[in-house]
Amino acid sequence: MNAPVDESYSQRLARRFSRDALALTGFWLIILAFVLAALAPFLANNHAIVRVADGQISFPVLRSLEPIEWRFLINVPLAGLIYALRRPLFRNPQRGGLIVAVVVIVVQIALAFVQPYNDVTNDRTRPATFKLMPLIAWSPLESSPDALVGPSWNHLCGTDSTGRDVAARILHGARTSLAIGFVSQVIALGVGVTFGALAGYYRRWVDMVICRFIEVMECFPSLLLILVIIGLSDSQNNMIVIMAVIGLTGWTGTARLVRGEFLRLGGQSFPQAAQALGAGDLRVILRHLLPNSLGPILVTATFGVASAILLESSLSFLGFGMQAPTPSWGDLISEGRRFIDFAWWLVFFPGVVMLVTIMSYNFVGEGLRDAVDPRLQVK
Amino acid sequence: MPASTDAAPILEVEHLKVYFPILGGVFRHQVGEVKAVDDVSFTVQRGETVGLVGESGSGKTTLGRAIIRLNEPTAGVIKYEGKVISDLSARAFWPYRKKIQIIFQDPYNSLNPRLSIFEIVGEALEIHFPQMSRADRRERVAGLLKQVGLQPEHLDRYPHEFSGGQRQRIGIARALAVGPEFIVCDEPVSALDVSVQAQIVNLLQDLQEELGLTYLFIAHDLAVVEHISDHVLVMNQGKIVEAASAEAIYENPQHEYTRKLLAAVPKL
Amino acid sequence: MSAPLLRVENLGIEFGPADAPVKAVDGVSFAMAAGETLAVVGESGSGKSVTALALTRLLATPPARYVSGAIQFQGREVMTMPAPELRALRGKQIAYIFQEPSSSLNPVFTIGYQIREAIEQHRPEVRDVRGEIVRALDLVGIRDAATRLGDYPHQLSGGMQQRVMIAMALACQPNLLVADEPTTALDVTIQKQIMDLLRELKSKTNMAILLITHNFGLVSDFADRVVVMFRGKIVESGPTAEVLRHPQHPYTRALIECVPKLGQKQRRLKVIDYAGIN
Amino acid sequence: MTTYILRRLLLVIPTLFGITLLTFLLIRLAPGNAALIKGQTGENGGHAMTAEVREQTIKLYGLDKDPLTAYGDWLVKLAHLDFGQSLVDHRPVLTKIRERIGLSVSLTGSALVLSYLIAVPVGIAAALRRGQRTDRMISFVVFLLYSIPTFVAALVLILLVAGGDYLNLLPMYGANSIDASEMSGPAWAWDRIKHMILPVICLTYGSLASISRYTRVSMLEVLGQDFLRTARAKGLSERRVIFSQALRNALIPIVTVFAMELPALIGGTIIVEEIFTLPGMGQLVFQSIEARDQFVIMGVVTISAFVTLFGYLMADILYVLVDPRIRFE
Repeated sequence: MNAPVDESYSQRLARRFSRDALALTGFWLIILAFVLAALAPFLANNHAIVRVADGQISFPVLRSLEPIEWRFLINVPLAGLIYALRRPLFRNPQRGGLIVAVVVIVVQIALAFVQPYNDVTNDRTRPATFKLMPLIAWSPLESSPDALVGPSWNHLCGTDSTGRDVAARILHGARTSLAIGFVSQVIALGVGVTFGALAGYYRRWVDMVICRFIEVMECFPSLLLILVIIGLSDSQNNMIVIMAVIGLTGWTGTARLVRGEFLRLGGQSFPQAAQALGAGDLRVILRHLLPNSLGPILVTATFGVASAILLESSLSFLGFGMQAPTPSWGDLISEGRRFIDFAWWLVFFPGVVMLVTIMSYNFVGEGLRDAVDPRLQVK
Repeated sequence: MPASTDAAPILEVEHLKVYFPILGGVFRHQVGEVKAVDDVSFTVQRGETVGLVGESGSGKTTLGRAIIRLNEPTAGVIKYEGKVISDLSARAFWPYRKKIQIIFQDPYNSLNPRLSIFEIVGEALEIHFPQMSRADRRERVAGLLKQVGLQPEHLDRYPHEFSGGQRQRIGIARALAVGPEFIVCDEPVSALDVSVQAQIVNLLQDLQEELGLTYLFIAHDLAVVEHISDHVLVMNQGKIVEAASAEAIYENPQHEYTRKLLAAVPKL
Repeated sequence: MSAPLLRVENLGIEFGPADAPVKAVDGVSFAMAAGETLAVVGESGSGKSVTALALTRLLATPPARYVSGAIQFQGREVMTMPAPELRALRGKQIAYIFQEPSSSLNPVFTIGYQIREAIEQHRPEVRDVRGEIVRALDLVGIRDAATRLGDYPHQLSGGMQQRVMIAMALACQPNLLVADEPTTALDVTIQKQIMDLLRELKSKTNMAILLITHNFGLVSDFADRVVVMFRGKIVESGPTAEVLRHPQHPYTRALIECVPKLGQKQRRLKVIDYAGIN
Repeated sequence: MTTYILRRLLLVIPTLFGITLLTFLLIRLAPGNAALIKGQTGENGGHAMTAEVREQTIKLYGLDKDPLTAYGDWLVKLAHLDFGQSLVDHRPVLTKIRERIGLSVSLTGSALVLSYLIAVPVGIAAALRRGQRTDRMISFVVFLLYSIPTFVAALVLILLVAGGDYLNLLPMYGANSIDASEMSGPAWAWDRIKHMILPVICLTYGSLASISRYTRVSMLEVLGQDFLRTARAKGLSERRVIFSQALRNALIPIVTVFAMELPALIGGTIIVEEIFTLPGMGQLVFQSIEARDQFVIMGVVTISAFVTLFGYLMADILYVLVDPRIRFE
């Protein structure tokens, strides 16, 4: 009623969302977490960012990067730049997305020929005329002689039982934890949206079959199912497996929701108008029904990310976590619990970081829910 | 019946039935059926308006939707320009979607809130004239908007920026986009204020004159139907209880239900 | 004539942000005598329903804001009335029926219980509450009232639900019945039944009725006086026959003319020329 | 209503089949067994498989038969609740489950009741003060609790109040004290309760968020309904409007969401029973997964799924019973 008339749906969402201080804080904290995780090699590394020695300037940190990090660091800013300049650059800005994709793929192929350095030098101890070390001058896998020491200027969050810097491990572990939350939800969304859309659009027996399938999946406690699948499989528990298993057991909520939205929207006349014009099923689903269900889908996905991160930590605790090069926050916490009596920092710091991240996702989800649910609007 | 019946009718409906199953019992088997449209026959001449009036649940909307195949007929025949269209497959019916169009009742949920007016009206062109360039489409949509009394500047706005009457105009533009001959108007003015209702009714009449359109005009308001129609069909419980010219319905109602309906209309 | 039953003076109600308010009701004044039937006619957004709800301060604040005005019912000021007194007024003195009977009745209580609530709230002296409920249902023409008491709202048709609403409103013999578009959601034949019922009840009791409607047709043989609202303001008021036959204000005239009338076929409908209205 | 309930009961059949099919596939497709089907001998996840184990595996799951016959046989065995014998101690799986299910049920049951008792009033309070400080505080606290992993909460609680360096109020682990067998009835019960307090807290706090938020949304939805205006217009007090008219409507969906909490609670027992060394189903299944005792695993998985399905069934029937709109159809 008091809304400005000339705002689009997404602007209206943004306005309602940004009224919620907790949600807004959560949103920025998540963005911050992703930025920190992306920049982890520049923030926690035993390679210097800039090093001047023997009259030569070098950037050792760049040599420590993995190929995948190179790709990321080049592609993301590049894509952003192209997208930002799409109006002056291209005659048809609508095609901007396509051009971004082409450029990114070309860069990917080019980078495939770049050989990674296998650089194990440690700039922290190497002499130099000038060197700028990262904020945390430790690599996540590197052991210092001081095991189990508390927080100090040298080790901001203390060290673990083998002398590894906890702060560096938290920072690098962010990538694993954030990726698990994100990717597993993308998988869950894909499966859930597909099944939900089919059930809600075609109804009748399709709906009947899919609803039974959803019910079957919901009868299995997901933690139990995941444990069994991982426990009975012989494969190494790599990150992909964990993500896939969390995603493939966690799609039922989304499916129910999308089904409900499709049933509701199907009763309105705009999809029927499209059908009367001769639009095919795919067009009605993708252009009319799905975009109008996006809000609630986004809400469940956001909550889903939070619960996936929690779920992964439970798996780590039970000893069925992944064997990733960098540990997840869940791994750090469960490693640290054996020393909880005297080395509180081992659980406290990763615990707080994980807590804040999960809460941020939940507040964003809650804020989105209040913003998208028309039934909750104050009359 | 009309005096000049020498021309072939554009639409013939013969013994049309649309039944919906009532599922019940433990096994959700069919325990009965709703006879939404029950053995209905009528014809529509090119260029005229046939009004279809009835109370809620009379089956008038189902009948209108059956003609444009949003509901599947259970039995009976619908002929368009003499050809049977009621038993065509979805693919075979497709060309007829350019000829037969529909305008919906509720101006608030008949437009996709996430699409701009250009996208909503242009979708019809995208579907039926895929070879048309975007620029041509924009030009055509702008022309359609002008035709229904909106500004070409409205092209890139979204439905929620428009009033109920303006939305109904957009719905009319969408139906007109494919260049139809026959339009099912499903209670197009029922949700509108009386002043807006008059504007839309006038617009529909102007368009009919200009484009030679044929209307099946569905409404529950007898006065509006009498005003716009050449012929009126009165529907009750799935059946047409009376069919007559608009004047005759009021002057000389034959069926008891029609009289009851007339008596219920408050007089100014 | 004695003091009026209801007097509304310079009522102003706003919605929306304080810096860019939407004036839903803007300086509305009118009065009603006991037993009188007054109709408020206007299109959607004219402020007629907001005015009706404001009579017992039923509008939620926020979003609504009462910015000006006085409402006197039987000489008592409603705007400053403390909550307990206000509750005694609602239902007992001023009762309401609303547009959508299906959503205005609570789906999880029986209709008997919902009428009982009104009686127990305002007439604690009644011994035979059940008998009173049956009487109320009888009054509005519900047959077998004693057996229908236990029905839930969804078991009744729309017309029947509206009758239940009326029975509930009349159970405490109010002095004023506010009927806010009571037939808009109903078919014309049902509309006629409900309007006939209201007319009959009006002749039986000395209850005043405030009818809110957008339909001039409903007004002509029902209301004693008419108030026409347009964009939050009263543009015209007077005895019904007078206003309908000789509308003074261009908006009233246009509103009457733009409605198609049975048996008076025009080639085109008149359209309201808003530019011509002040 | 009767047909509605009967129909709901009937729908259980395909779901039951789905559950059995999924568990069957889990075993059949498990890499170790997949190897057995192909007739290869070899290792099953590091443990050399003895001939006897191989034979039992092949027999119970019909690995030597074609999948369809094998599934049929598996169903017949299931109907007799024959889950085979544990590979670890050779006792029937059903017996092992029967010994342990009681503890887990009482654990999840108390957690469920407790979370409802706390979360529903909290959710209502949040809805009534929507957007105000109380709402935000409640939202903050329940999500804070939800975001703490169960095992962290358990460790911290143990550290603080059980046997650790700070307070020593409650026992650290076990379902009873060692000398419980010599205790009198009431003393034994009190001992059991003391052992259950921390585990129940750990299971409960996480579900507060979902139930309270659900209550809040349900209540907010009802608060916008027209019939509350009718109730106010009748002159009912605001208290009556909310606690009689609105609450009754809002509670209908809430009383039936308990089934949705069941899977999470059952998952939670795995962690809680492991930490507090409680001899329940969760501990059993965890130990069995570690020992790759697949018959026990499948038994527990199947029974958990059946229990959850029963929960859903109860919830749906309850819904019909409390909502007059369905009851009188």
